[in-house]
Amino acid sequence: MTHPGLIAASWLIARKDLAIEFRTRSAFLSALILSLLAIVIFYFAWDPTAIGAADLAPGVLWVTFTFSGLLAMHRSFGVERQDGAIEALLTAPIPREAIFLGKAFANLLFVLGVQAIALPAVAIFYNLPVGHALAPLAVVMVLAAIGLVSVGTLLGGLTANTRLGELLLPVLALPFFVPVVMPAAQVTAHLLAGRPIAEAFAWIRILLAFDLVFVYLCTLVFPLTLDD
Amino acid sequence: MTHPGLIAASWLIARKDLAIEFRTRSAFLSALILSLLAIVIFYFAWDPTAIGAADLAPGVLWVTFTFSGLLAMHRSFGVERQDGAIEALLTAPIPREAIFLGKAFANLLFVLGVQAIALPAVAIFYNLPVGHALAPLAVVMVLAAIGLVSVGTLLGGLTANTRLGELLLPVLALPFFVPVVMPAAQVTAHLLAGRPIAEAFAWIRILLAFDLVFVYLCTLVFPLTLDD
Amino acid sequence: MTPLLEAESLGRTFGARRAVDELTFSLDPGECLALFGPNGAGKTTALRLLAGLIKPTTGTARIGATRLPDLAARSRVGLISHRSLLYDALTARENVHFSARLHGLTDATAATTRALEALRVGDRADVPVRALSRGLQQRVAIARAIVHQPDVILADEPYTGLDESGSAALTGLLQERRAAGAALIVVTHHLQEGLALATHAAILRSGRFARYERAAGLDLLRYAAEYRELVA
Amino acid sequence: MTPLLEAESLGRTFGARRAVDELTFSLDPGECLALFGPNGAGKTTALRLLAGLIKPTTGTARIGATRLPDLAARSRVGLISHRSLLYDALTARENVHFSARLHGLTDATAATTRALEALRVGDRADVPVRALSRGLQQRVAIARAIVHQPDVILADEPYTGLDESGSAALTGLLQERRAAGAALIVVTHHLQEGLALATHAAILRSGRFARYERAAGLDLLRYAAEYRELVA
Amino acid sequence: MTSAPAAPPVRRPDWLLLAAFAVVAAAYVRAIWFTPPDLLQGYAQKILYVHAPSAWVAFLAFGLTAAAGAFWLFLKDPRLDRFAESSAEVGVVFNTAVLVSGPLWGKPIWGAWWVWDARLTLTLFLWFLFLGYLVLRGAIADRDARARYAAVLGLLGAALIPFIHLSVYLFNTQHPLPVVANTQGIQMPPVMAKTFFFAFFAFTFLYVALVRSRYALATERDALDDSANGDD
Ligand code: HEM
Ligand SMILES: Nc1ncnc2c1ncn2[C@@H]1O[C@H](COP(=O)(O)OP(=O)(O)OP(=O)(O)O)[C@@H](O)[C@H]1O
Ligand SMILES: Nc1ncnc2c1ncn2[C@@H]1O[C@H](COP(=O)(O)OP(=O)(O)OP(=O)(O)O)[C@@H](O)[C@H]1O
Ligand SMILES: [Mg+2]
Ligand SMILES: [Mg+2]
Repeated sequence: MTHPGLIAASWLIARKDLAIEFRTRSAFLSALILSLLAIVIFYFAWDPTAIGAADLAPGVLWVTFTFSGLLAMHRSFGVERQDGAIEALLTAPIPREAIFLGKAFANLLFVLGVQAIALPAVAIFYNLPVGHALAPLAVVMVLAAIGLVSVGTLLGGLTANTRLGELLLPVLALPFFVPVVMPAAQVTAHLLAGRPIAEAFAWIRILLAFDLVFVYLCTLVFPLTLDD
Repeated sequence: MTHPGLIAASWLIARKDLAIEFRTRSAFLSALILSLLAIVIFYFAWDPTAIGAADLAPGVLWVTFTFSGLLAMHRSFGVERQDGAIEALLTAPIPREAIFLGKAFANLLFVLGVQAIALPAVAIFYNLPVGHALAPLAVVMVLAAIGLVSVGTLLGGLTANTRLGELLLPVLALPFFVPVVMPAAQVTAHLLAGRPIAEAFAWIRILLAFDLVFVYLCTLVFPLTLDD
Repeated sequence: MTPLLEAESLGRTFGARRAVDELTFSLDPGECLALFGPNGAGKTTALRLLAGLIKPTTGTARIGATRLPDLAARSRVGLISHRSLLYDALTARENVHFSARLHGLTDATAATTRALEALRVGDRADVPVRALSRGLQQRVAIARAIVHQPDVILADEPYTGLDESGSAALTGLLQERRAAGAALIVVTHHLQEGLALATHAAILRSGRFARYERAAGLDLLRYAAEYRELVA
Repeated sequence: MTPLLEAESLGRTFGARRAVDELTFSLDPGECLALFGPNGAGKTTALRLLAGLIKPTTGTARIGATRLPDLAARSRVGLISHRSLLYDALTARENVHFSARLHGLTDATAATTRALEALRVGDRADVPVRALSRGLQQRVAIARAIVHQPDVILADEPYTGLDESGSAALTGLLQERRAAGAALIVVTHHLQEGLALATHAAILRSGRFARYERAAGLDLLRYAAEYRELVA
Repeated sequence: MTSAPAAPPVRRPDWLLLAAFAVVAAAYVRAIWFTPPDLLQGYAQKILYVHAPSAWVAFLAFGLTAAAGAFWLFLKDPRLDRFAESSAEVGVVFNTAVLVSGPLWGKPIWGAWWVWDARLTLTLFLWFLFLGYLVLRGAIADRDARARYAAVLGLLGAALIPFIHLSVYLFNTQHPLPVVANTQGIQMPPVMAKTFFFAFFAFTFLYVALVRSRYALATERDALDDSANGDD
């Protein structure tokens, strides 16, 4: 009987989370429908004669991702709180970082799944030619998703912790979203506007940097949000 | 000892909900975060040379409200589920409609609260002069909020009892938001463009009709979503 | 005279599982039924049916003349569930007061204080329920359930988590309500605890009464032995 | 020989309230402490401290040589909390199996089945926990807590909601672990229940030990009487 | 207490369904070989004979689903709920057919996959309603609750349709579409018209047949989990 290592434990937790999600397959389906709906509804929030679809798409895309992402993170800790299940994780002989990584990973899959559907949807409904920029877009989305999820999972942990949830911490976490989502939105705008990818490289490099920093930082900070 | 009437009971429940919300600001905070986040994202995804602020702002505003609204509705029944508190309401000698009206009212205040902060935020970010159209804007917002909240609260109750909870709510609710968000956004655009509100009466009529129909309908069917 | 609490072939199935299977019985004012039975026998489900919380699949339940879940019937029932039914962000006082108001008490504040005192949590009444220990929460839960002095009290393992003084307070309170003409059902796994109050005793097994009798003549040890083999 | 479980002036305050006030004691392998005390005395907090769930404000707790909340220490503790610590969307088996895996059991599946059988819920192991009655859930919760055969078992009112057979199963299980050299702490409000297992007995009052002694020589009735006046 | 699951009844070929497919095939043979291609659109226009009838069936299906739900609320007849379920599932298929055939057609004709025309948008949201309806059903275990919630959602959806149509219509009239769409008014030579209506008949027939067989499935499933262990 040896304790599972960081990776093994994280994987266990991720699998458990996904199991709960898919206990009713519809959990993921509804996340997809949700993002589709958001995209469609937003079309009507603007005056199409005044604004070209291509100008809106990036904002719409990223608001949608952020929202469905936050939903996932919120959910992933709601599950733990229910009957104090989180305490079972805390008493288990696993590094607390594993809890973060496990949940972050589950959330990442969730968000990526949503993106995989949302992007084509935007392309069709806002009839945008994304084909030419697909590869760079995909890269940006994955990078941004990683950042979004790492910060969001941390935030989820904060708000799920009743003690901290009542403090202003959630608000304090807001600024950390901006540097993740903002470049993503800008690059997307660049690409959809058909501008050369070269321009975007700078942004992508920034995104990469943010990911590295935030994944590391959040993993580090997360345990602090748990122990009481 | 006489049982409280419909209004009295609704008021009791609304007050209780608000009291809880004030204790644990978590929901209101996350709603604010979301709103600000949406505003920020659109701001950075925005190419000022292509789109005028006055064209972009209304959409941003209403996208924001849609999401923060959803959050409110979800919260409002999450609170009841925690230690089975909803069962206390169900065993109490009050008409079940009161639960709906009470919660809807609390949610209404919640959404209006978010709006009260989001509107100035948008005005500042996109430096728009909203002053001149404040009164009609307020009217539209209240009308729209009523629509969002009535349907949202009902569906919130519905989904709270399902296995999917917060994920399902937006899926069911968003289609119902179309006839609310669209008119609201259009009217807002009118007003921000400084055009006379008279042009937008058709939209306002739709809003009014929606409110009347769905407030009534939802109050009517809500009890069906409770008794097991 | 019509019984205060009446169940007529009351039944509830979950999927294919008959949690409660056509129970028929009635309690007059001042009567107290001690309801025993193994885990999963259907005790909680039975109480939830009688509280009008879930719909029966068969039969009906009545409080006095009115059928559940009618408003008039609900107003006379007090349910002590095994969940606290409290808002843990609110204080004990706020929780109980809210319940009192919902039941239309005119002197809600006084009634609240009285109920909290009766369970000896008056001194902790103004901290969020979340910050209370389990036993203290149970006391608040009980206070919430009986603040409107119900004619029918349905208690699902009400002694859970209570210490000596808490148990004493609860027993006293139940006796008092009984003397005032209320009908009680007390679910518990401790025969002694249950029989102390009871005028009737029943054993539920897979949704049916395996036994139902007056408690008066019962000898605890004999009953315990018989219960054990009945369940085994 | 170093004790298996050791607390050194272990204390925890919530705001101004000293929930646990500088407790110092230790248990050797095969010892079992029955921990009594009124509601709000600090029993649950004490167990949560010993499980490494909350940080002490004073003092330290050790399992064997390693300090809590070190990983090596946590791996040897099993906590039966008064919340189920289960995911109610998952089945009993999935819950226990998950816990087994988290503790790095190589034969997780076998261990899971064994634990569930030991608590006699094998036949209901494959329905979502949500659909189980309270007592059945408690059995699953216990199975989850002991599936990795911990050296230290911290049981917070573990008999809650259990029927005769459930209680018997639990008692048997605890005795077995004790015989295997585990150290136990059992919190309960029923002196008899507690003393049945105990090698030591302690009474906690507002965070401090009011009494702490060997259980061997204790006479139940006398002890009960003294407890009552001690607490009053 | 798990009784043996009922043996699934032996499958007989579903003659009605086969017949329906035959008729649809016939409609197509007629559409492709015996009906002249559209002057402007050429063979692309053949899509019409899937497209429009599917749209009609989709709306029909939703109407009947909502109606069945509404009636269920009063009659509580499980058959109504099963019908609603079947109709919804079949409807979503036809609705999807419209949403696929439409864009396929639109790309060559309009040069765009999608146009925010009132009729299109309405179809799209109808599809969303269908999906939401089915997901909701999938998320509820208890049969009665499932039927009730579904009925409620159906009612609301029915009330929503006109609002969506109205607002989208207004949206478009206020500022003309970026791409010219003309899905208004059907002027076609009588041959085409005959084929067109034959196709309508064929698809409606297919709907009936599909619902019938899906209904049989639902009946079977209910019978199955009546005999199965009904937890969740
Ligand atoms: C309410 C649902 C719908 C109905 C009843 C419907 C019905 C029809 C009818 C009768 C026509 C033939 C009109 C003509 O030939 O002039 C048509 C054409 C067409 N529809 Fe639809 N349709 C519906 C939804 C859709 C959707 C969702 C799309 C998706 C893009 C779509 C795309 C088209 C296209 C591209 C044409 C051929 C272009 C044209 O004739 O203008 N329709 N539809
Ligand atoms: N919501 C539900 N869904 C499915 N089955 C349920 C549900 N609630 C209860 N059951 C089943 O009904 C039976 C009776 O449950 P109930 O809670 O009434 O038992 P109980 O007598 O209260 O047991 P305990 O002594 O453990 O509290 C159990 O087998 C339980 O699994
Ligand atoms: N999270 C918390 N915040 C504030 N106070 C707390 C918290 N948890 C416990 N307390 C307080 O600490 C004291 C001890 O609580 P604890 O739960 O340990 O008591 P206990 O002995 O377990 O009582 P019981 O027998 O009712 O379970 C109580 O007064 C309680 O109100
Ligand atoms: Mg029970
Ligand atoms: Mg305790």
